[in-house]
Amino acid sequence: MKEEVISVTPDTLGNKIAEMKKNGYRFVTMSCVELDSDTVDILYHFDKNLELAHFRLTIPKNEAAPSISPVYFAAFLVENEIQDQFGIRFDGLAIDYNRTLYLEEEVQRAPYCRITVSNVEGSEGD
Amino acid sequence: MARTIIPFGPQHPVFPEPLHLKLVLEDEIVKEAVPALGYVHRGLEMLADIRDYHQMIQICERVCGICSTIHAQCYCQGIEELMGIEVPARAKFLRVIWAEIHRVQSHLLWLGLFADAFGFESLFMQCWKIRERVMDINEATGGNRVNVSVNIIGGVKRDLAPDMTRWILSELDLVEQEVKRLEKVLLHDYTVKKRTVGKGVLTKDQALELGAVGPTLRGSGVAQDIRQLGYAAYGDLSYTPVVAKDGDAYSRNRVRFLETYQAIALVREAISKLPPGEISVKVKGKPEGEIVSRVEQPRGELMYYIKGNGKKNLDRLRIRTPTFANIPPLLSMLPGIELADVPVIVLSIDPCISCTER
Amino acid sequence: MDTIKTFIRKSRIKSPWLLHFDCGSCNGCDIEVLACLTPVYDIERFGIINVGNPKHADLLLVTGTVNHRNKKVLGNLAEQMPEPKIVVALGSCGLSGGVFREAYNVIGGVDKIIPVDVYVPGCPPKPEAIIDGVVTGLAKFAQKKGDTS
Amino acid sequence: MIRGAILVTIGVVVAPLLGGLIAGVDRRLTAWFQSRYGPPVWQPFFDVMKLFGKEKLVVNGWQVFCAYIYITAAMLSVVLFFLQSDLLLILFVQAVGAIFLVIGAFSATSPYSQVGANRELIQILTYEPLIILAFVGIYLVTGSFKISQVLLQTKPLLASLPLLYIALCYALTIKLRKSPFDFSTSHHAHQELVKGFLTEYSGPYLALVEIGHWYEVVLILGLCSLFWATSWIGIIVLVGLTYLCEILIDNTMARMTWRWMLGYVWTIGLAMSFVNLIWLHGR
Amino acid sequence: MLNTLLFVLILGPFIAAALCFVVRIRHIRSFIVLAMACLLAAASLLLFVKGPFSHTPPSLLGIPTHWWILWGDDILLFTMLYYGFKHRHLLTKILVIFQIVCLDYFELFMVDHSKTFPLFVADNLSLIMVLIISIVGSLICVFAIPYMDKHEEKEGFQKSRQPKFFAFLVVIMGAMNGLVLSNNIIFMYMFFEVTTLGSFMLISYDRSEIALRNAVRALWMNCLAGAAFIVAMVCAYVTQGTVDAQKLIQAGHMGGIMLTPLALLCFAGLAKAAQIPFQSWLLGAMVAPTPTSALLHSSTMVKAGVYIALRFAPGYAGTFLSQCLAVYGAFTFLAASAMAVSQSNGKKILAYSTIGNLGLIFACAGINTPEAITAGILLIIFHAFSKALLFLCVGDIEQHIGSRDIEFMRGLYAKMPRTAIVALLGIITMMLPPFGVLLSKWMAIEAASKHLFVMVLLAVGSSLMVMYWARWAGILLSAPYGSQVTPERQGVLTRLPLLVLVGGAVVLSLCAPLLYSNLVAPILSAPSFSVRAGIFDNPTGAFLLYPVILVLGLGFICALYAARKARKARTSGPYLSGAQTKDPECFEGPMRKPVAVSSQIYYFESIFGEQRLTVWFNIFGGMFLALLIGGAL
Amino acid sequence: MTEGIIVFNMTPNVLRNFFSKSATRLYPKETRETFGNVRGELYNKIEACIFCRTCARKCPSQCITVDTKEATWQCDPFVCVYCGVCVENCPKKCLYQKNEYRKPAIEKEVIFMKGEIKKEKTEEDQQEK
Ligand code: SF4
Ligand code: SF4
Ligand code: SF4
Ligand code: SF4
Ligand code: SF4
Ligand code: SF4
Ligand code: SF4
Ligand code: SF4
Repeated sequence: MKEEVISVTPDTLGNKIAEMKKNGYRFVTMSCVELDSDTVDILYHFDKNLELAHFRLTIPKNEAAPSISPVYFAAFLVENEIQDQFGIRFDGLAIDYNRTLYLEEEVQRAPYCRITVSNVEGSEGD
Repeated sequence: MARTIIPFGPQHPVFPEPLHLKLVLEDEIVKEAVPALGYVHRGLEMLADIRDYHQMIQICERVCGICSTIHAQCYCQGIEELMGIEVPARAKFLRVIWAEIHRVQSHLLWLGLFADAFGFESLFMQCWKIRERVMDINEATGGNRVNVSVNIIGGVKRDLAPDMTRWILSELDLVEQEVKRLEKVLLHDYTVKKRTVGKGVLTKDQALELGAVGPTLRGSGVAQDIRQLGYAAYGDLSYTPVVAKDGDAYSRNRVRFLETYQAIALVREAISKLPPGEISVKVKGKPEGEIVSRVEQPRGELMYYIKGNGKKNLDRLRIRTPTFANIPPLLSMLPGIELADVPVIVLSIDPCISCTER
Repeated sequence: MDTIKTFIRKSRIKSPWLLHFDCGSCNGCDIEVLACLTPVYDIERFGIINVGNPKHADLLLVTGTVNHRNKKVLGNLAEQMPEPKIVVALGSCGLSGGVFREAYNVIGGVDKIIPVDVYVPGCPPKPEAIIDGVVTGLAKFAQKKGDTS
Repeated sequence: MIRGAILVTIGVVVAPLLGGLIAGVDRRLTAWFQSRYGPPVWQPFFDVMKLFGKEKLVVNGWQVFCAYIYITAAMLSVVLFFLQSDLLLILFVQAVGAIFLVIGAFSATSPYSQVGANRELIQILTYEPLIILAFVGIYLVTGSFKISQVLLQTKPLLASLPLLYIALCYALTIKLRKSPFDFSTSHHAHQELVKGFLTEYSGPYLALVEIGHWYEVVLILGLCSLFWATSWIGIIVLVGLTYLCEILIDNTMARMTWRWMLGYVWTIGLAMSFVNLIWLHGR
Repeated sequence: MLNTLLFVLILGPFIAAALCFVVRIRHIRSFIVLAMACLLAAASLLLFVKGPFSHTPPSLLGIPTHWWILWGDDILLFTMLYYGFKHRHLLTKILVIFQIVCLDYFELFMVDHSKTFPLFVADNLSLIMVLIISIVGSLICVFAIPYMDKHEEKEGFQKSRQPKFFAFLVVIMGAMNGLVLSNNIIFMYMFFEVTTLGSFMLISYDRSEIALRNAVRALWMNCLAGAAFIVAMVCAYVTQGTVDAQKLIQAGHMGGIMLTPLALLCFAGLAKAAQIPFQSWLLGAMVAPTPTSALLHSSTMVKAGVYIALRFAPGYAGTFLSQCLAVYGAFTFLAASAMAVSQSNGKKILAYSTIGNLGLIFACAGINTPEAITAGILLIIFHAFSKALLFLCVGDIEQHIGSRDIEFMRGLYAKMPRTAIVALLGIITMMLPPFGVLLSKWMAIEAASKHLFVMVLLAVGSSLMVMYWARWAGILLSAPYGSQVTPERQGVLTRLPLLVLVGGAVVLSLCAPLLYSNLVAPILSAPSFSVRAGIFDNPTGAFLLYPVILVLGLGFICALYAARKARKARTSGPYLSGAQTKDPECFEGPMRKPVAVSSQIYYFESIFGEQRLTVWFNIFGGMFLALLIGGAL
Repeated sequence: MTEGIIVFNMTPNVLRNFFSKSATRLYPKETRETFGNVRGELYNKIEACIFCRTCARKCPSQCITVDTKEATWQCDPFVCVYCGVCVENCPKKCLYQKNEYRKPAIEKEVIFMKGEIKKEKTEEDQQEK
């Protein structure tokens, strides 16, 4: 990536995001990438006057990530999408579709987790 | 008190696309609007697993049938950047030409649908009649009206001969003439203004906070456009974003309408500066690393996140389309408006569900 | 009585009202369907009106791939159309799922859910091809028996 | 007696044919205004015949009932018109049909149909006073509400009722379901309410409604023709021009909302009617 | 014979009331009410057959009648005063005391009781009124028998208050009969006051706080009417030296001298008929059990108001007062119709509709041409039947579904098909041709066509009226998709009044030409229409009643037949954009949750909001009233 | 903004439409010649095909089946998206696209072609190996 990617942890994420908002950054989107059987990367992309900024949060699949939708409401859609596709849960979602944003019952597993299937059942949540 | 609860879509005559809203109304005033998505979700990002990174061009092009070529362009630019490929100058200009022709087509399409949303049938017909000339340009240059399929990694695969560019210019002159005749209607007509001015207001702050992009953002007074970055050949062309400040449906309409002129002007300029030379370079190797590639679609900023790992299949392809970004702003506009204005306001962000859900 | 029946038959192919359902298309096919309504192609010449309501429609034009969510909608719409009716599937997606048919949320073509009378290939099919498809469908339509009482 | 029978026949048989033809010509002209080729002028007849041949599909029996009452009332109002009966009576009989159509729409649970029905009521609310006032104008000129008296006039009514005629044209636009007033249902249903209050009518019952609509169109154009009833040429010119204007307006205006309509038509329309009436009164 | 009939019609109810009050056994009370209902109906018919008369009955128990009246009045007024004190309502106290003083002085020191003139005079108008009061009123009383049992059961009263309730219910009928038959305006006044007290007692029946408050409001407003009545009497006696209504009417306005009493009488009528700005008492009366509302609205009480206006109409023909009354009535018609549009409470809609229709009758009285008077009288008849029917229907529906809100009547057809149809017919007879109410409205509009302002008000008002009726009618028919229609069970005492009333509403409309030529035409100064083959015809216009009935009737039969046949057709749920679930009235919403569709009718709170409009309309109404009285002074 | 509020602004446009010929192409009565390089129906000049499977591999839609042993070339025209990738990559240039679009069909169909095995191998095929 051309721009620097700043690593964050679930604990520091909240502060960082709030700071971005204070500095007038526009939320672009988040990208989720499966790293291995247990962990995923969540990238947060921001933009200010066409300059991009990225954060990287690496977390285990079966751990809920903190939602940033209370700060950036616009994030609710992509967080729900990640819930659908990766089976990851977000805590404190502004509108929680509970893994029904795109998917019907027929699609049982989290489709974007190709490396393991085993963890999926557990991470599917309630 | 009892309220009216209406399913707005998935199949609904004012939206060709399966957009679904649950609307709760009181005396036709929207009290609550909750979207349901997933009617077009295909999961095409995952196709990167079974298609190689060249084949993905065709898939990306079919994320959307309205701005197909710009998707392919964004994807190709991303891969090129990852692999360090320098695209020939002529190809860059050709990409701009096709992209801007697409923008004209897309804006005309939208102007028509917007007119239809407020029941101005003849205006809808007129816009689409004009648009057919642009579709002809697509078909004549790319071989298909919709998926022109010109972008490949390393350049473009079709060239424009001089007599073709001359013909394009003459056709665009006609288009511009006809569009000019609609200016009085779309920007000044009493009934049009009555239906659009002050509807679905999104202030500058809201627009930024909710992450609006494209004409939705520029209609709220923010002069931001990815083309300002000067990707492809935009750096060599004179370009300043079109902005309107009121943030209502009318402003967004105004931005798109004026952008139509601008796009035509950009095509003219690009054709006049079109450099000679190759149109593509040969590609060697496989993409590795991660990249964010952005271009400006007719609907706004399009973003591809691409991660390669040196194999012919990409590790991750993620597409963030403009409508995806414009849905939260849309949700903030809906409560408090009249039912009759729902189509107008929904269309004012130029929604494309197919790319939102992919 | 017979003349009336013949007239009804004749009217049937002269006035097919259209319902268009975007079943997860990329918009390419959709927009081409819409283009058919507009001046350059003007399918109202054939008496076709885009009614947008299954209860009034004779002709169901489906574009796009069927997925798990919209298959129910597709079935519902077909069910709410009064007989006789014809179903025309448009574009590679509508015929088979096209480029997307291996995506995880794609079931395939329209005929996986409802019987299809005419297949119009293309990605997207040109408006001319859509008109051809409709005309082919109408020939079939005239044969269908319906309530002619 | 024989004359009466002929008039009744014209009312019952010729009116819908005329109405259908008008609808066909309307669609053709509209197409021309939009640079399209357009359907054949016989298209409405094909449409209706096709609908008669469709499967019967109902949401509930009351809609069927209402469709029949609608067409009966529409037919009766046209017959009364041809019998040169009382204008107010014609309006009221016509209202029976309009109201039953709304009742039918209300009887289905479809929200589109319900919202359409509410809007249709607002439309009725908007145009009824205008029509009544136009009739009062006619009364003030002729001294009677009977059409037979209108036909005895030697001067076209238009000369004394110009503003009322314009107000009546508002009502005409609403009744013809044309832009800017096509929000309770429109001919092609490209609107937020699908087909508005006709959403749940289908097949043969929709055909009945369509024929009923033809009757109504003939009736309301007939009412327009009264304003120049002194000569056939006058009638044809007036009605033809009026209808052409309607199509033009349809094609040059966006669909407005009912809130706008209620405010606009009631203020402008009622004001014009009132001015015209006061002027007549003062004469 | 005449004496007996008068006795039965006027005093019969009082006796029945006394019995009801004394005999506290349910079955006997029911029997008394039933018997009285039959007796009243029979007597009214007999009286009707006898035709118009002037008559002075012998005095009761040898005591001169005017003493009875004086005592009666005093008892009445002192009872009111008692309630005025009990509820600590100053205005009531002042008004009652004013009336006591005026009345006693007037009767004891002014009126020369030796002058003789017929005490009871009946022309066709009175006879029609008697018929309506006795038949419609009696049906309501019959309906009340099972209704009140259920009502008290539901409210859970410790002690039944039915004796008092029925007592006043029947008393009002007697009083009304007395009012319409009296020729002595002092009699009229007394009966007028009886209805005031009776309505007060009925409204306060539930004894809830709101019931008491509304009852007191009804009391003072009607006392105001009574006070106006007394002043009118005094004035009239001062100028004319008589209390003979006939004489007063014949005297006319006498160049304005008599206009003041006439205006005051109209004022009394307007207040009694709850015209704006007095509408609040009638709306408040809604808290009482439905039979009360039905009785007050359809055949008694408010009809006393319009009766007075119509009765004295010849007296003020051609005056400013008349003009004013016409505009005022039309204004009320419009205002009430507009306010009804914002209502979802079924009874309130009915109340506003009553106020509106009475306004129309006042407008007719004000227009004061034979056509207008015809319209007014016919409207009284048709309105009484349809309105009583609708109230009873709402009452019955409320007891079944637990709400009188029309939103909750959605799907009624599935639950109570019979009542739904009956109510639907009631609504249709209120608004559509070929039924009587519309026929009268047609006459009224044609009669009003020279009064521009009145005309505009009527035109707009009648469209508003169509609006609130039509949607209610539609809702009654709506049934959930594919629901099983199970006819409801009704007791005979509930069903009978409904059937008779709906039959009356329909059949009387068919008999409108007969009613007109036999009843109305004779009392007009000049016949307003020529009636031939069911066609009302005059130079202004023609109403082809029978032809219209014939064609619409045929259409109705075809429609029924077709609807029956359509039962065999395939059914399909409503169109829900293709998103319907297994339950065809739910669609799959966000988060895959089924969402039941629902619909609401439009109340236009922002345009026709009751509270906003009430303020403005009251101001306008008050201004009109001031103009009406002021102009006459 | 200086624009005034005017009604009926559409009038000149619709009147122009009214008085000029309609824009409608009367397809299918009148057909227009298609543009030169339109990507229409896909066919194989089977005589020239060497069954190298390049087309099958490159096709983004995976709708071509080539059987090297039986010498058959098969394409599902209902899956094909007419992108032209196969045409561009065919070493023998035996694939071509007509300018016309494929006609609608009532039944599902596949294009099945049988040729003969030729001995020579292409460069590209070897490269892939
Ligand atoms: S807004 Fe979306 S659904 Fe509507 S026409 Fe455009 S692409 Fe199609
Ligand atoms: S926004 Fe997306 S779906 Fe819409 S036209 Fe653009 S790419 Fe296509
Ligand atoms: S911006 Fe939209 S219309 Fe333009 S090329 Fe891209 S996708 Fe197509
Ligand atoms: S067939 Fe092609 S154009 Fe049509 S929906 Fe599918 S991908 Fe889009
Ligand atoms: S004619 Fe107009 S209203 Fe009718 S379907 Fe077409 S665009 Fe919609
Ligand atoms: S929404 Fe749910 S609970 Fe309600 S009726 Fe439908 S299925 Fe039953
Ligand atoms: S690429 Fe060409 S030569 Fe090779 S199999 Fe395909 S068609 Fe035959
Ligand atoms: S045209 Fe494209 S989709 Fe069709 S066979 Fe060739 S490569 Fe495959």
